[in-house]
Order: sequence, then C-alpha cells, then structure tokens
Amino acid sequence: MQILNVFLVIFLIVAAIMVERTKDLLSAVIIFTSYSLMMALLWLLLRAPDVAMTEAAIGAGITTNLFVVVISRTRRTEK
Amino acid sequence: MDDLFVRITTRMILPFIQIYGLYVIIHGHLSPGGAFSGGSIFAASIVLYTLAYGLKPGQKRLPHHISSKIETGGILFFILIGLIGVALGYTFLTNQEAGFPMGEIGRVLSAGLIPVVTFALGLKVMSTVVTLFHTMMEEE
Amino acid sequence: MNLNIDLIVNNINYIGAMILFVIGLYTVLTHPNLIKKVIGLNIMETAIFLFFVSIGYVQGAVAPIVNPETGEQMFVNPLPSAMILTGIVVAISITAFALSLIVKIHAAYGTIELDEIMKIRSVELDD
Amino acid sequence: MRKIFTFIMLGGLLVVLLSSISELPPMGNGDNPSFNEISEYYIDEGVEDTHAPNLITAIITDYRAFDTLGEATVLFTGIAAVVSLIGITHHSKNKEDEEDDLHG
Amino acid sequence: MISYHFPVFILMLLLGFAVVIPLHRKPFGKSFVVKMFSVLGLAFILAFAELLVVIYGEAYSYTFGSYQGGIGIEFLVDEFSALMTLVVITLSILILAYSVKDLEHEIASSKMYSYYTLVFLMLFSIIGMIFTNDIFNLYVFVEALSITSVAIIAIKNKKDTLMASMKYLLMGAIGSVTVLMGFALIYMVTGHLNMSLIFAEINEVWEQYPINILLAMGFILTGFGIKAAIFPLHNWLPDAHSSAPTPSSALLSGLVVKAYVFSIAKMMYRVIGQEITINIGISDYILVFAVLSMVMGSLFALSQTDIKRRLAYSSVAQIGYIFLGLGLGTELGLSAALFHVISHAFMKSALFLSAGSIIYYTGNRNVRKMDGIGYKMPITMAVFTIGVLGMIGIPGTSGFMSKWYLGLAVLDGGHPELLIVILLSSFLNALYYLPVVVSAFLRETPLEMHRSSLPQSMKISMAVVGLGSVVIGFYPSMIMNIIEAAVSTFIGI
Repeated sequence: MQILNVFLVIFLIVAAIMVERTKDLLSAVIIFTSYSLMMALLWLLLRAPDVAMTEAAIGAGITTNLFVVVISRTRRTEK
Repeated sequence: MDDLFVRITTRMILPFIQIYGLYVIIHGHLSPGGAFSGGSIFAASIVLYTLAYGLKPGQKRLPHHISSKIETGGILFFILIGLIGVALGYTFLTNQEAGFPMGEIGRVLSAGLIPVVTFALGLKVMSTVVTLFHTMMEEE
Repeated sequence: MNLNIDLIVNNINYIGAMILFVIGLYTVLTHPNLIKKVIGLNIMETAIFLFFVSIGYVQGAVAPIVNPETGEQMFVNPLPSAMILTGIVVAISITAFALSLIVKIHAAYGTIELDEIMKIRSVELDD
Repeated sequence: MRKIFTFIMLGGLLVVLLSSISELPPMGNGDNPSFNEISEYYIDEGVEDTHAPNLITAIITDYRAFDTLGEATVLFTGIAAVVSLIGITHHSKNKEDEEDDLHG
Repeated sequence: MISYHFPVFILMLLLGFAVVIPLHRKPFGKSFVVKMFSVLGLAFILAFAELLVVIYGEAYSYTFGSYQGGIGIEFLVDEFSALMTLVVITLSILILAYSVKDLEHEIASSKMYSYYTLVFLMLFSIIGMIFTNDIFNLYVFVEALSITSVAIIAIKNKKDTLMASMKYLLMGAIGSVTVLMGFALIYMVTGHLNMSLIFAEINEVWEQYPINILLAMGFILTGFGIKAAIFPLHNWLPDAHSSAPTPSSALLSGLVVKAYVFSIAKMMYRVIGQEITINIGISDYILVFAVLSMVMGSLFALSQTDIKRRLAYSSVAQIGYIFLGLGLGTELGLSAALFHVISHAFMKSALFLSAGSIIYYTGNRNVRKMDGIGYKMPITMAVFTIGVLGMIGIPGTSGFMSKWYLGLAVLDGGHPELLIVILLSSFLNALYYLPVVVSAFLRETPLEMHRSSLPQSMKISMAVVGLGSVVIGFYPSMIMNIIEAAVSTFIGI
C-alpha cells in the first residue's frame, strides 16, 4: 500500500520532468495525460473516489482534448 | 476523419457513455461522482462524436443557441432554488429546514435540493465543456 | 542533515506535491513556449490538489460514503475532497481561456514562442 | 543565464519546503489538527442533515453550496471569456447539413 | 428582517443579470443600456441601504443554508465592506456610463454584450471577495476575478493587447495557485476555513507549528502581491493596464487591484491577527516592499512617455502607499490604508477616464504632445488636474487627506523616517504629473483632432468621478468615521 504510493509519486515526478524536457508538444501533452491518470489513481488510493473520477474525466479527458485541438491549430514542436 | 470503422465504433459506444454519464449525475449523492464528473463524461460522448463525424454534425447535436440557454438556465435555476430559502424566511440555499422533501436515505429521489441542483449543474457542465471544445475547433 | 527514510516514506505525498509544485513553476517561468507554460500551470495545480487530498487522508479509513449496513467506520476528511472538486473545475476554466488566448496569439503573430514574439514586437517598434 | 538563475532560486525554494516537512503534521494521522470538530460534524451529522450518503456531494451541494454556485460562475466566466475572444460563428442551415443530421 | 439578506441580493442581482446578457438577440442599443443601468441603480440602492443598516445597526454575519459559520459559508458584513461595496457600485456605474460611447471605438460591436457580461461577472466576484469570511470561498472569487479581469483586456483583440493579457493571465494564475497553496497550509494546521475560527485557533497553532504559518503567509502574500502588483512582482501591470480599453483600465486600476489589497488586509488582520503578523516579521518585509514600490514605481513612471503607461506605473507607487499603511501593523495604519484604497479608487479612475478622453478626442498618447489641450478640452483637463493634484497631495483633495492620515500613522507607528519616503514619493509624483498639466494650459496651439467631439455621457461621468474625489477631500471624516468603526471590529474580532 505504502510502496505503491511511493512508486506512484516517483512516477508522477518522472512524468513531470519528462513533460518539462520533451520538445514535441504533442508527446508532452500525452505524457501529461498519463500523469493525470496516475494522479487519479493515487487519489483513488487516498480514498477520494469523487476527486479521482472528476480528475480522470476533466483533467485527463477534456484538458487533453483542448490541448490537442490547440496544438493542431498552432505548431507541434517547441523550439 | 472519414474512417468508417471509427464512425461505427463511435455509434456503438455513444449510448453507453451517455447512459453512464447520466447515471453518474443522477446517483451523485449516493455514490462517487456528481455534477462535474458526470457532466464531463456526458460531454465526452459529444466530443467523441465531433471527432468522428466532423465539426458541423457535432455542432448540430448541441447548437450554440441551445447551449447558451442551458448555461444561463443552470445558473438562474441555482439562484432561484437558493432564493426559495430566502422567501420562506431562512437564508440563501437552505435545504432541509426550508422544507424540501428529504425522502428516504439511499434513494435516488431524496436529499431535497441536492439531486435537483446536481442535475441542473450536470447539464450546464456538459454544455459548457462541449461549447468550449466546439469554439476551439472552429476556424475563423 | 540525517536522511530519515521513515519520515520520507510516511510523508511521501507532501514531498511529491512540493517537488511537483516546483517543477511546474520552473516550467512556467523558463519555457518560452506558451503551451508548455500552460501545461506547467496544470502541473502546479494538480500538485496542490495532491497536497490537499493528502491532508484529508487517514490511515485505515474508508472513502466518505456512508453505508448504513456496515455500521461505525472511520472516514477520511471529506472537506478537502470537496474543495478539490471545485479546484479542478476552476483549473479547466483557466486552461481553456489560456488556450484560446494562445490560438489568438498564433493568429496574430504566427508563432507561440515568447522569444520570437518579443523579436517581432521589437522590430515593429523600430518601424 | 536566466534559466540557471531561476533554477537556483527554485532549488532554494524546494530546499526550504522540503526541510520544513518534519515540522508539518504527519500524513495520515487521525490526530492531526485538520481532523477537528468541523470534519467530525460532517461525518456524524452529514447524513442526518442532508440525507445524502455521499458526504462529498453533501458538502458541495448543501453545506458549501455557495462555493458551488461560485464554481459554476467560474465555468460560465470561462466560457464567456473564450467566446468573447474567439467569437461564435452561426452556421446557416442548408439542405446538405440536414441530410448529414439525419445520418448522424 | 429583509435587510439581513441585502448582500446576497446584490450579488444575485449582478450574477443573474450577467448570465442573462448573452441571451440578448437584438443588436446592442438603447434598450439594453437602460436595462443595464436600472439593474445597477437597483444594486446601488441596495448597497446604500445596506450601508445605512450596518452603520445604524451593527456588523453582522450572514450564514448560508442555516448552518453556523465554519460548517457552512459565512459572510461578514461590517461597516467597511458595506462602504467598499457602495464605492465599487458607484464607480462602476460612472465608468460604465463612460464606456457606452467609448467602447464603440475600441472593441468590435459584436463583442459589446460579451464585454458587459464580463464586467458584471467581475463586479459579482469583487463584491463576493469583499464580503466573504471563508478562505476557500475567497479563492473561488479570486479565480473568477482573475479570468474576467484578463478577458476585459483581451477583448480588444489587438496584437499587443493579446500579449499583455497572456502575461497577465499567466502571472495571475501563478498568483492564485500560490494563494491556494497558502490556504492549504493554513487548513492543514487549523482545520478551519472560516476566517474568524482560524483567528481563534491561530495562537495555539502558532506555538506548535510556526513553520507552517510562516510558509503559508509567505505563499499568500506572494500570491496576492503578484495580483496587487507590489514592486518586484508588478511587471505585468503596465502592459495590461495601458493596452486595455479605457473603461477596463479604470476598472482594473480603480477596483480590481483594490479587491486584492483588501484581501491582503483581511488575511493579515482578520485571519492571522495583528500580533502574529508583527511577531513573524511580516510587517517589516511589507514595509520594505512598500517603500520600494513607492520609489521605484514613481521612477519608472518618470521615464514613460505614453500617458496610460505613466498612469499604470503610478498605480504601482500608489499601491505602495496602501501597503505602507498595512505594514505598520497599527490601527491608524490600517485605517489610513483603507482610506487610501477608496480615495485612490476615485483618483485613478478620474485620471484614466480623462486620459482616455484625451486619446479618444486627439488620438494622441504621448505626454510631450499635449500642449494647449486644456483650451480644447477644458472639462477633461479639469478632471485630470483634480486627479493630479490628488496624487501629489495638494490640500483640499482626497489624496492629501490619505497622505495626512498616513503621515499620522507613520509617526504613531514609530517610523518617522518613512515620512521622508512619503515626501520623496510625492515630489516624484509632482515631477511626472505636473508637466502634463502645465503644458496643457501653457499655450494655445492649433491641434489636430482625431474626432469631432467628445460625447456628453463621457464628459458627465468623468466630471462626477472628479467631483467625488474632491468631496472626499473636503469631507474625509464622512468616510473616516465608517472606517474607524470597522477597523476596531476588524482587529478586535
């Protein structure tokens, strides 16, 4: 239980650093989506199912959609 | 995206997503979920439809003139519900004391104003998220 | 400074939230790309939500949904969860508005890199 | 140059934050100050007051319903701001679209 | 007692009208303007009645949904918040009266409805921030305010406006996220969200978890400091306030920044309490930043040639005055700061509106090309002069009174050296404001006019704002009495 928690937090940190490093914006957004999903999982672990559900639907679903739409209308790679 | 396979799959799973979204909204006070998660799940179905069939048919599903009415209506409804409490001599947004029917614990139709407000807000969230998506998709 | 492994494991969520907060802030402050900045903002926000959820957590408790059949139970604190629900919705509003601004900026300048925009502006000022 | 400066500044902030961890109330402990009469009240009286078993919903739509009104307003503000910036294009209905509608 | 509900009625009136505006189908016109001002007029009457109720009755707390404060959300309606609400509504009526004609030339006509929607949502969130006694509720209103205040800049849709609003949005979002972190830390150790309950608990917590409170206050002050534009965190303000449409500039400088400053005052005195604020040493830091803002803001303003940018930098300096009062940590200091909140709201609105009229009429933004404008636009320049004299602190204006009170507070608080800073800043103010006025009346030169005339509505609303500033200058006790009554409850809760 606590091991899983530690593992998830480490995953989150790694994902956040990868988002920061990735030059390709689309990949960065996809990594951010997986970050959000892992965050939802962690919140489920912390006994907050409502929040986990909302984060999975809004944070991972809708936010990603909006990002992808905007990236498709602008430029895909970071300089 | 003119992929037949994507379209067929979308058509097949669309009703399930919508029913799930409605379930989450309606059972908001009994199980995890509520207006915001349910509304965005429901919105996801229309977003998916737009992605599979294109912007124009997607906008037909929820045209702007309807969505703007839903958004206005959601908040006005919330305000009116709150003012009932004031009218009956209590404060804004009073639930039990203002005499909303509380029902039996654990039933869908219980808890006074909670399911009513949740339903209105769920619709509002759905329409807002879809409108956000459609507005972003539009080309000038 | 002696590293206490128990302290770290027990408070891993606080530590994680703080590290994520700083990573997000770093992304917002240093990246010239506007979309990257918005992602960084989202990371900051989720970090704080993680912090909030961890405040409400109690070891061995269950989610705050009362089931009359199981009788007395220990529940986690429901208030932080309720606050985060609000917070998530607020976050998406800000993100959506920022993204629409980015679309407009791209239409006006043809780029979403801050340093390129600054270059364009300085050229325009000289004219 | 600016990046390095920011990096050092934020590193300093992180060190300050992390070194304060041992001073904060420990995580997951039921005796923490945040578990006071307020959260007890929600857990003990929540079902009685609102008849909703899901206490989180009870809080967001009853105890702190005004927050939720504010939150709905923020969502409305967001959409109003986006529309004010990008604008809405009204599609005129023509025959082709209506056919599409029948299929879809 | 129906008067008990007035704060909610004001809020719901504004919100209800705001959400109805987008449904209007007819093109923007007279009928909408009439509707809008009748709503605002009703809000004004309610706010005025509210003020009378609070003055002749007493401060009270309004709880939502029959739960006591702490469990539900609570509003604290005291003298100052009622007064501030009245000021917000009065100024917004005047600024919106000005805006009807002015905006036709600044934003696309299809966006007029959107603009007023956003303005009403903004008023809703400002008034909510003023009344609320719950930190998380405060956060929700702050976020609503930060979206609307960016949107009313970006709506102009010009190249530089877009960049300015992006910068403002990002800085503002960092600010609100930081504030939320601070609230999380406070909630962590107190377990309360209600300000009065936190205050009751904080002394005990302060002994047990000092680091927590220290970090929380650091986060909160940084976050609100970004939004209130105190010196090292001000760099979004000049772009945002100067490139916005004129009514937006007036609203942002006059009201929005004040709402954040008032929130800081609440956090310092109502949540953490005077004693701990001084103990931690927050007040000393605030004094340092306040002095920096006062001096540096004026110095930056000196180097600007664009009139609106000059006014925007002067806002940074004036925010410094307010922070100086807050940082003293005494009752006199607090009341001087709150007085300046109101007097600066009037003065800056007058300045921005008259500067906007100059730009509207002549199409010129450069302060060096304003020779002889005073003969062409006497009313505008008269209002501008009133604002300038107030900023410098000439006796008879509201600016003089706020500097007078601030000076008394500084002496009372045991920092006589700060008097020199106030004088220095006033001198700098004179240095960058007076040349504009002097050259405007210096010689009559033929000027090229951009437009044929200035609409009556703009002239009248501008004149009323200027007049308001003078009235406050002559009868400061009218406002000071209310503030003093509020301050004693503010500190002593």
